[in-house]
Amino acid sequence: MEEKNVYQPYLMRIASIIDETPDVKTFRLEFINEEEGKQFNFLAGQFGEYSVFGEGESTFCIASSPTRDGYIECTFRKMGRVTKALASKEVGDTIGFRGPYGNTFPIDRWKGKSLLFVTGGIALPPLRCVIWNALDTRENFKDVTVVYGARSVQDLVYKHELDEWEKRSDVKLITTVDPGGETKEWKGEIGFVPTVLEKAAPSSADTIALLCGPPIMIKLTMPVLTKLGFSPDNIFTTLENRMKCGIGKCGRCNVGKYFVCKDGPVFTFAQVNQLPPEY
Amino acid sequence: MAEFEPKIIAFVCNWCTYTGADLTGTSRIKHATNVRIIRLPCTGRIDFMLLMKAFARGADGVIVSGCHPNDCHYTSGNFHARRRWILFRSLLNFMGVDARRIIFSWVSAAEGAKWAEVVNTAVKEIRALGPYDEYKNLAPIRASWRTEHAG
Amino acid sequence: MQDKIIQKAKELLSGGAVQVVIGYGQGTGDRVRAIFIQKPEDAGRLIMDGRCVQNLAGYLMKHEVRALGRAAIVARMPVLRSIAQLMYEEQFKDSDVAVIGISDANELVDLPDLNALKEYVRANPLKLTPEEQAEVDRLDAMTREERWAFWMEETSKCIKCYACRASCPMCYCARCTVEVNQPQWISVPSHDLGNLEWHIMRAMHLAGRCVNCGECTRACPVGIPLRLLNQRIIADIADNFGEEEDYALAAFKPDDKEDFIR
Amino acid sequence: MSRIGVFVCHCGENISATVDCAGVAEAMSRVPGVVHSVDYKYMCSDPGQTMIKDAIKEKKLDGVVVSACSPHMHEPTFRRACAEAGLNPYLCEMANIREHCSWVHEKSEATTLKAIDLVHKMVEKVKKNQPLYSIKVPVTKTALVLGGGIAGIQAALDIANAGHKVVMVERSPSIGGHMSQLSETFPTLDCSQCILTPRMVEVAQHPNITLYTYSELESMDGFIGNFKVRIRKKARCVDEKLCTGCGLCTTKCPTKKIPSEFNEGLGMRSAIYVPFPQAVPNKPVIDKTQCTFFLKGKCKVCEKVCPTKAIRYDQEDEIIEVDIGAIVLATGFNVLGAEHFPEYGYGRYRDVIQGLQFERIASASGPTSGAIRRPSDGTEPETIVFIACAGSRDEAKGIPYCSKICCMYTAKHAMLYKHKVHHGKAYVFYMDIRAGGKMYEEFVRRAIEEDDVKYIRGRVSRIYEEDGKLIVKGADTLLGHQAIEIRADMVVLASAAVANDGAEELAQKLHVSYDPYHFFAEAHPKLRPVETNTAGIFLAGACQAPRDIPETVSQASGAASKVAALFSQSELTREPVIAVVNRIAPPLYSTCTGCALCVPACPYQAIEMEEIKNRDGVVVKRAAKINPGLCQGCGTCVALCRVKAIDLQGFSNEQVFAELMAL
Amino acid sequence: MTDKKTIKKSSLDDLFKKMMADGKRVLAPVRKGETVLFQEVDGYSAVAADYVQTTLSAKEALLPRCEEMMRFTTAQSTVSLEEGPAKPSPVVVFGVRPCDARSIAVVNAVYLKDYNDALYKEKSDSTTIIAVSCAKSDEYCFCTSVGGSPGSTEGSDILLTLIDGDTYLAEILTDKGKAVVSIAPALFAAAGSEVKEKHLADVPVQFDLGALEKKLPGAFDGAVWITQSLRCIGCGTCSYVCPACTCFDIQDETDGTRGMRFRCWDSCGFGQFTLHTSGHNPREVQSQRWRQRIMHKFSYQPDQLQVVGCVGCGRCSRACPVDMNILQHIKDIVEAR
Repeated sequence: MEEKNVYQPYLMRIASIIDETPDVKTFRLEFINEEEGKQFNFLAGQFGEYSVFGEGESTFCIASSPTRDGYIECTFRKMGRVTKALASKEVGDTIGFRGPYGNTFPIDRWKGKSLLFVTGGIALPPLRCVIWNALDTRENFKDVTVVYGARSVQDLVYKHELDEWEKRSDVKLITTVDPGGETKEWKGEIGFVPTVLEKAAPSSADTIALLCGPPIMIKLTMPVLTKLGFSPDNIFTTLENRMKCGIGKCGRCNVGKYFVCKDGPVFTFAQVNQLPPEY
Repeated sequence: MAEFEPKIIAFVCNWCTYTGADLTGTSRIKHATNVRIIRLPCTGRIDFMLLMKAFARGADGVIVSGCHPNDCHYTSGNFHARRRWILFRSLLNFMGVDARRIIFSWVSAAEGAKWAEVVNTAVKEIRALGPYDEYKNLAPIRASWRTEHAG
Repeated sequence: MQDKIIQKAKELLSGGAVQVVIGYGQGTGDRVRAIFIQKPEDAGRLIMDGRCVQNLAGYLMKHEVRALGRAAIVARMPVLRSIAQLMYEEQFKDSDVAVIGISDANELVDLPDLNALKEYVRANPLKLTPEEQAEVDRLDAMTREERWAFWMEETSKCIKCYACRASCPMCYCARCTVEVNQPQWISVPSHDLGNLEWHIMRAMHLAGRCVNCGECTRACPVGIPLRLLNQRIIADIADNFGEEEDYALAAFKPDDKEDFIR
Repeated sequence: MSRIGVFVCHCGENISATVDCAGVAEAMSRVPGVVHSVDYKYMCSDPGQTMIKDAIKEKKLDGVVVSACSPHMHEPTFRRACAEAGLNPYLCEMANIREHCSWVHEKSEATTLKAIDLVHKMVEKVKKNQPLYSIKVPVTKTALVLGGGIAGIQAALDIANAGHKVVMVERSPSIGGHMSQLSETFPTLDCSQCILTPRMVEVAQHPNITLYTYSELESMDGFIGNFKVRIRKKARCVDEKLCTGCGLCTTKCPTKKIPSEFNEGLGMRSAIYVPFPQAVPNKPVIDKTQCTFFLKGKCKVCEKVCPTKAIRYDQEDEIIEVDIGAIVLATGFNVLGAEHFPEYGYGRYRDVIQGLQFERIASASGPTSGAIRRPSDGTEPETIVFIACAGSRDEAKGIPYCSKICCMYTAKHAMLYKHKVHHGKAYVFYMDIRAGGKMYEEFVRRAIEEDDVKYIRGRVSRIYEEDGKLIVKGADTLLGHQAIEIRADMVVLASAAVANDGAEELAQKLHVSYDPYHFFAEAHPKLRPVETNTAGIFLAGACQAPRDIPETVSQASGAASKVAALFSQSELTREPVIAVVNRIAPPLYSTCTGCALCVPACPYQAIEMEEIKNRDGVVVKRAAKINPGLCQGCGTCVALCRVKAIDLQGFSNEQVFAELMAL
Repeated sequence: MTDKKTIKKSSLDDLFKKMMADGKRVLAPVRKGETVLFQEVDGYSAVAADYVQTTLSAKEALLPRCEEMMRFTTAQSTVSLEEGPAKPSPVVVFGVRPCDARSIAVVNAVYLKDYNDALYKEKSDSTTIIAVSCAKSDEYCFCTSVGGSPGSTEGSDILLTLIDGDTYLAEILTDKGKAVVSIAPALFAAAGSEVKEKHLADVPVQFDLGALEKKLPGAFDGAVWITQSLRCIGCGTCSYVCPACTCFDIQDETDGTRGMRFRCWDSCGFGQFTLHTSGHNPREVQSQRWRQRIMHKFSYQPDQLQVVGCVGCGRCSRACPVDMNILQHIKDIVEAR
């Protein structure tokens, strides 16, 4: 019996494309080989390597929830060679996917707790996976609160889903844009995420916080969360580093002795605080 | 056996040689079909790496052509290009790359007939040199695929 | 000679003119290596002898070295040339660097500032030695096929460790062409094409800039005689364009040779 | 870019006769990213363009490749069509399968395969195209007219009358050009100076025209709407402000035996001279090569006699810098010199002259006051032989083209002669009579029929002198090459019109192209006859090709209207094909490494180094920056940039690379 | 129990020929100018003599500098993945030093843990290592300081030790080793009571590995990294010559519709190694990269994979263009207070 080449991706068909912002897209991907699709499983927080054949691979999280069968979704910004090539793909085109890789958010351990999601800009996708996972198994959790900010209204991703969450009574959504980024129609908050979070002052009692965003946002939000009573081991985040293999072999994504790809990407801030600043 | 049809890629400037080649067309001067023209604004724009890449891409020959000295639409692009070629040609030759496969010429917008002649001569010369497999096969993608298909 | 350098380094450091002196010191076994003297009392560790050939100019561009403050550098002719070229390329200002210059005749050269250095370099134009020219000629005398075989054999050893690039003071680009991937100009993998493209590209990018210090050849772990390529170009520039320009490829003469152009 | 539409044009049968257009379209439909691929008979026609527009809308195309003729032909057409359909025009590219394929190859599989390659490479290129936006640049509403002949005069007056400033530069001391030398003009035989002089005066007096005579273009920089020209005003050695044009200096000048240029050497002038009495400006100039003072250091007669003390021996050439928005080239032509006609004895026999000399002889203002006289002995010639095509249409003389004006002026000359010397005999040796033009054919017929000019179809093989007569030997090809020998008193050569001296050098200064005979090249022989390939530089008159006066005047007005149209806007939109140095997010800010080696390589001095500051205002690096107003888009810097930080919009590295990789 | 035999030096050529006849490619150290490189040979006569260490290690037999991972063909909207590279033919690498042989354990730990790297595994399974003990060493060698020795058998299939001018003691260590013997049993003789130890080079222990491993986790923020690496120029030589360095890059190349994906050596010494697309670089300067190299080998790998990422072959120090001497630097770290 021949061993499968771990670097050989699944072939995926692009089932749909959503233009989130001028340079952010969401792809829904379906397995071309249905057998592979049936056997495929993943958990919230995991990521994969997406291939454009001839251009290379790029790493991003699986943005859809493991509770949704039959497809995975990814959201990416046009940045480098591969993401630009990905962005030029159309519905029906074939790309490659390797994964799922990495650890997961320990959702099972959070049964009966409240969840607070704090995120900004293009960092929503990894949490969107958890949010839908929680909403699809809503009975397992108490309050679900989402604080999401972006530089401007145009930069908000998953706008249609934000609308949906807005309407739901079982999720509290607070959206905000940086001052100057609002439009006339904007009904959400205006201000930076830490400020908005502080104002909303969600309870930390029996609550898990999930914090993902640009470094500056994290830096300014952590003190707020601490003030609200969250302990570092109850705050989860995901780290990103440059990766090639995704499976702990190519050697570049380590933060100290941990590989983000194998030992991460999900860390608690209790862990992050112990790590050298290599991310 | 069919005659070897070399693949020749031409990098030409927009103002002189491209227009000259247009004149070849308007004058209906028939010539060999082997050359594919890539239009650039000026010979000064022609990066030596494009020439290298043409061979890697499977070209058997390359033509580089632009305005005659002093005629450059941009005053001096062709002078800069000429210096670059002097060194590049010499370097390639020094490394054993077959510099005969790069044909440099000046063809003005009025020299439709000369362009046809440059093309025909290039095709004849490159045909005589044969396919440039030595270079093409440096890339594993060509070498191994080719041999497997041949086998 | 060595004493004079030590003396000069001491002066520069104790007077506060510079914060670091880049020179040569004892290395492993009988090797010498670059050392960075920051205190006058350490200046005695400086060495100057026939082993001190590494081109130290590249260190002037290194972030962590620059962070030490104004530097003085022990500079033989190739280093002086590198500094002159780097200045022409606006990589540092006069005030950034002091030089402890050493002539080809092994004399301390008084170069109070970098303008003096430029003049000195201009007065001593770059030429291949007869031995170097002979080696270039030896390859030229081969048939094209022989040269191809020679270079294929040599470049087949290349592992793309980029020691040639890292050791070269002129290879300071923020992002090397080989790392530019839109489009991917140079084939990255270390196969025959990738290796050949890399070395052609590097030689061309050094055309008119290389100072013939030989660092690439010395640095190469697998012994590829890379400097031959640069020497061929140096000779070509001298033969075809003369020596007056700072950068031959940004200049031209209306009557440059064109016997190869139809 | 991934929703590409491909439109393959048959160009009637121009393409489809040798290329399988449907096959090309079919092949393209299989290329990844192509969502629409069709062929059609005339893509540039209205229905053709509508097909493109409809497809852009219906298929949401984000790139278009029109596979048809040369982009030099129809790129603007199709880009406009795309823009009208809401697609950025720079997302449209043309594949040239006509000039570069169907017209130069026979019908064959190879031809179609080539066409497929040519289209495919443009498809790959267009995938990498970026929307571009044309650049606005201000327009300096001053025109430079180079040359003060009838072409320049007409253009200058038209532009000036449209309300724009004109700077006219004339190389010789007076404007007027060749037309001022002519006696009468065909086909109406009105006096040349009579119709020209008023216009010359108008130029001199027009408030919108600044005239620099005895001046030449020194250099030109810049680009359409924004040229900077330097004019060398040669030292006249006369203060033009003080000089009243009284002419005392010219009459008193002791050096008088200098062949007059205006009279084509048939008359004499002094060392300080006005070329001809009606000269504009009517101010003398000292010929330093002949003036005794300049040659021997003493004389100064003119200074002594000048009533207004206007002589300035120490005057130096002056360089005048002017900002110019458009340039009209009207530098005219010259006639083939004596050295080209040894077989006719021109230069050896004084009575063998060329056409312009005959004009001077026939002119009332000429050396003989209009009487037809032999230069050698001043006698009235009984027999004159006119030789047409002297040099023209003669491959051996390197002039395969027709000089166009000779047939007509030769008929005129013969006619003028016959009108003045009624008993004289006029013979014309000709190859063909080309009299296309209003009243032209009638004019020639009149010479033959009414004035009894003998037309002999044939070439003159030899001319020699014998007993004071010129023996003209030739053959009449209409009479079976019968040998003909004519004993003539005078021979007039209709010598070929050639490009003016220094035309090549001037073209190089102006970056305009020229043909193998150094006539300036028009942008398109049919559709853009008064434009050059350099935007903002236009052509008028015989500097482009031999022309007669009516043609010259109409072309000059055409050029003037182009200038006026250009000046009707205060801003000009320029093609955004320019180089750009990238700027990216911190901490890199730009991949430019700041080596500054591109700076000296730029032919337009468009690159400078810019200090890049971080948020705190600290200079973090220096990077090249390109002035979009100065950059002309040659791309020399792009090829030189090692880190590929500079790219050329429209011909970017990615675009060119993609093209190459498609082959 | 290790099977001990002897083989005459003069029989090695025969052995080579027999192995080749058996369908194996034989790689051995060959002298090229001033370098000694592993290359395919057609007989023992080509093998270099008298060198302390090869310039490049033998890892390329298992981990080529540029290795095809897969190939693909793209069409308008479909992709087909094709059979990867052909199965590697059996290889015998002769003349590997014991330190290099030990490095295979490091590579195994990286490539076969968690995700089994089939590309590597196939090559590893089809490769037989015939190591030769070190009779000589130089000032760069420190195998004994990292748990090895000039006669270590770890990782080898057969270890040869020259016990007199003409005779090798052959320790047959694995089944692959036995298979080699079985190809040419006649060339091997039963070994006597010879012990190899007295024929080995003397490589003194230079530092206390345990102390180093203990010290490093707390040394992350030390100034030592900057002082040591000031002269480091950031090339990849150390990683590329290192037998235990395994980091790689992945590169695609296409020829229009056909493409290949390659695994290429990469080095933590390069600034680009960790550079994010955004321009952010977690290891921005050379001192951080130098620290990564030492930490990875002497702290992270022992901690995570229970294997020291350095076998003390000294190649990196020999090859370094600027004389970064790893042994000296490690000693300095251990000895620093």
